[in-house]
Amino acid sequence: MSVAERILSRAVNEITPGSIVNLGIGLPSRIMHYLPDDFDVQIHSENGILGAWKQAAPEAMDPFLIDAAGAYVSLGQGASLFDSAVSFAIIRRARLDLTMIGAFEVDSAGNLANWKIPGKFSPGIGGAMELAQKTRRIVVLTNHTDKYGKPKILHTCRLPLTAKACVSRIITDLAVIDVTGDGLVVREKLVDISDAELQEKTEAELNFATGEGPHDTA
Amino acid sequence: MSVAERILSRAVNEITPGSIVNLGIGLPSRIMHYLPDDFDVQIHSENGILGAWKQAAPEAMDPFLIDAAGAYVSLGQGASLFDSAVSFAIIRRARLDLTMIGAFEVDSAGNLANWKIPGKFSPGIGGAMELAQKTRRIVVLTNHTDKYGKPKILHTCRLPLTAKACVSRIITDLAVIDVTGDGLVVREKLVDISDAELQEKTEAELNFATGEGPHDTA
Amino acid sequence: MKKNQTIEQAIAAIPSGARVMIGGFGNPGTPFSLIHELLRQGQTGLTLIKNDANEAGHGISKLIENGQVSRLITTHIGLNKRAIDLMNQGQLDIEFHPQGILAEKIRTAGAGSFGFLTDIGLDSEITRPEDLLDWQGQTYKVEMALSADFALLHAAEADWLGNLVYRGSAINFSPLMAMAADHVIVETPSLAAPGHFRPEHIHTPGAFVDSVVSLAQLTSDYGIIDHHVRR
Amino acid sequence: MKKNQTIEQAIAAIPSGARVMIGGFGNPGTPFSLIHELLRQGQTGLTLIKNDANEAGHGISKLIENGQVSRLITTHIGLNKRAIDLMNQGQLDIEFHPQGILAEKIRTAGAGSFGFLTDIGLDSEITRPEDLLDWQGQTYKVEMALSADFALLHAAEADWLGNLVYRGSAINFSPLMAMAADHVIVETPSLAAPGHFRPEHIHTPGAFVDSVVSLAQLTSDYGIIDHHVRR
Repeated sequence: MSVAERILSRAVNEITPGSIVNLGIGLPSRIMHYLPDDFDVQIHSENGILGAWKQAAPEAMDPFLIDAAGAYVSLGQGASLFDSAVSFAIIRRARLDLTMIGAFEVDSAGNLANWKIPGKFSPGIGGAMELAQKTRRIVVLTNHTDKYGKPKILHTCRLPLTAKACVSRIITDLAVIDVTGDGLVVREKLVDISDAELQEKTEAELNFATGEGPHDTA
Repeated sequence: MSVAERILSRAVNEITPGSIVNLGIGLPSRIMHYLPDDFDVQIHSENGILGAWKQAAPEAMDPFLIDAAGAYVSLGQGASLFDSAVSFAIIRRARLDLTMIGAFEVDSAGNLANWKIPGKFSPGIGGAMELAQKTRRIVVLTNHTDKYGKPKILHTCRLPLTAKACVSRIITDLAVIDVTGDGLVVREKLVDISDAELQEKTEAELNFATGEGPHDTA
Repeated sequence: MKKNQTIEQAIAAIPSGARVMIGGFGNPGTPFSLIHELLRQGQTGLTLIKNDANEAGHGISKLIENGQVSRLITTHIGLNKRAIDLMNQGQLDIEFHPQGILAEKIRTAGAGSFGFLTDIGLDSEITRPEDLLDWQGQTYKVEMALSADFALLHAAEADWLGNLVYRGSAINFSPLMAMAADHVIVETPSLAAPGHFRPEHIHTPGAFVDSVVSLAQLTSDYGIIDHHVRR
Repeated sequence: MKKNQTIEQAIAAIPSGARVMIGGFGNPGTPFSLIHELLRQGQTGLTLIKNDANEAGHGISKLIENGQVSRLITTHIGLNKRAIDLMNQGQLDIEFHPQGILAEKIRTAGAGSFGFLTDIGLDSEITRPEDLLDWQGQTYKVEMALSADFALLHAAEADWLGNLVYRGSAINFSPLMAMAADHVIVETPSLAAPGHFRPEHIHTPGAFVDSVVSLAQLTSDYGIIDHHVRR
């Protein structure tokens, strides 16, 4: 199982039946393919879709119907289509139950940085700021460390923030970590790794939950 | 011909083919019935209709389709229906060519008062303020004097204003009067009345156009 | 997720003192059945937000006449002499706004914003000095967003997910109120399974709707008002 | 009133230096034919307002690459490396907004208002101190309305009066831009006589539209982008 597959396999469990969910561009958007075909969820896409679903069959692909990631999605039963102002009204009115989103950095206060690396990468913030600031629950999907092996879970983000104190949970290739009033709490490990090893790959201080298995206090 | 019929018969000529027109509650809303059935106009009604038309035939009346005056209108070919925010966006973006509206008072600067008589009548302003302030051309339809014979065309309005300097033309049962940079100019008389008699029924100073017949410089 | 509820359940969620938006411009869009249930359950001290007060003896006027309404935020009540009398007697507190400004205040809340800058009525008596803002060299009137605890709406058709389709001139304030209220209750005489509508035809996406009440039939309240028929 | 025009006539109304909104999120809604005619006529010094910059070699990227665009107001250009390079080289002035804020700025102009109060990005680096307003005890960011001289839009269907129906995810910014631009030009592959649409299904009422261009066919620009198909 690849690193991405490990994250996605775990992340898919975050989606509860009957919920409205936005899946960010990149890794999060691939979660859809881990859901059973008949799963009761409405995927919101910020370009104006509620009820986006898996890529359409080749003969059914519609060049006038993509999601925000550019995929030629199909529509679930009961889907609706609307303009960008209504789409972001849904976001800003906190009608989304969950957004899964990528990160450059995330920190122990739940701050998120995922849109800009000054001097290197600044293609615009798109819909990320409003999603991060206004969704009831934000789950970050990210590799635990960057390609140089440096921690992405920091004591305090150094890059420009997307939104402050917005993240509830971080799912990496190594662990599931909740942002709580008492700092970061490791809820699950997704690989065989000691507490000390996990802490070493993490700049922020980690607390290790005493109980076993998934448990969410965020 | 009644006083109302005289005003309406003249007022209907204000509607040019291809235009978008709002007809205020009361006398103005009755103008519709003076238009030929195939006339090329789109009647805007602020409750969310573009393309409202004459009262539906009894068997076609729809209790879910009224205009802002409460009439069970029919819809013209190419009519559209929309919410109140879009309806007033059409108004505030000055996409109406003409609004015909009633008045308690109108004055030589084109100020209009038609919504409130302090202590006597204040049922709310409805859509009048936005129509008056934002329509490209406002034509007031009114009896020349009130039921006590007192002038309604004043030097300066005394009632709370609906909008300032908004009126282009006043059509009364006696005359057609334009609001110009040089004050009020009488363009037509609708009855056999001398200049002096007309002035006597008007508080504001009237200028009498030298030419004959309809002529619009507003 | 099925949002169907009985009318009793749906209206029981509303406590006394709530701030309630009610769709409709005149009759079309007025959720007479939901209003009737609110009358029956008897919640009091309500603040209502509606374009108009319906006509005496009809729609929200029943709630007003029954003493359940302490405040009405509206644009025009000229067709309801009872409401005017209660206002003039000081028994009903009324706040008036220009119609498009009321719509826009509601829509602003619905968009998750807090206010907007306008020039409507800027130099009229409806504007107080404290409403004025000098900004970047211009003077604007600030109109604050208007939200509510509940919205009661009528849809011509709906599905279990809360997707709504309105008809005729019954659209008016309803899509805006669906966005602006925290808890949105919809009545419909035509409840369908998801998939019934073309996605482009849906006026209000189900994300904004919390509760859908299926009406077995429309009462005479919803019919033609005879005195508005021109003979 | 028939609003039909040839594509040459319609685009010839746009002078160099104009401020032009262009519909579309990625491909859907992008009016490729109107853009191509603007490329052919060669107006320069344009300010474009569009969600994204399309992809290199496509849509408005052609205008950018051809040097006709001096400024782009957008939300995200991550899929267009050419535009990013031109920005980084200082040859293209880009103003970024959060996506929903861009939509709302356009819609605010479209509603005839001048700005709105938001908390999006309030304490982020996108907010300058001079954008902040203390009002009634709260701090807001003021976002000013964004209007334009022209809007270029694609509609799936239209009628002579300018009533528009969009399809799929091609709605996006188009209804907002139709409201916000002084002169609205629409291309459509399906032009019908008035009466073709059910009045409740019309997304943009003809009141907002000035010019309708009938397309004999859709070029390959409008088709599936192969590298977006997941294998």
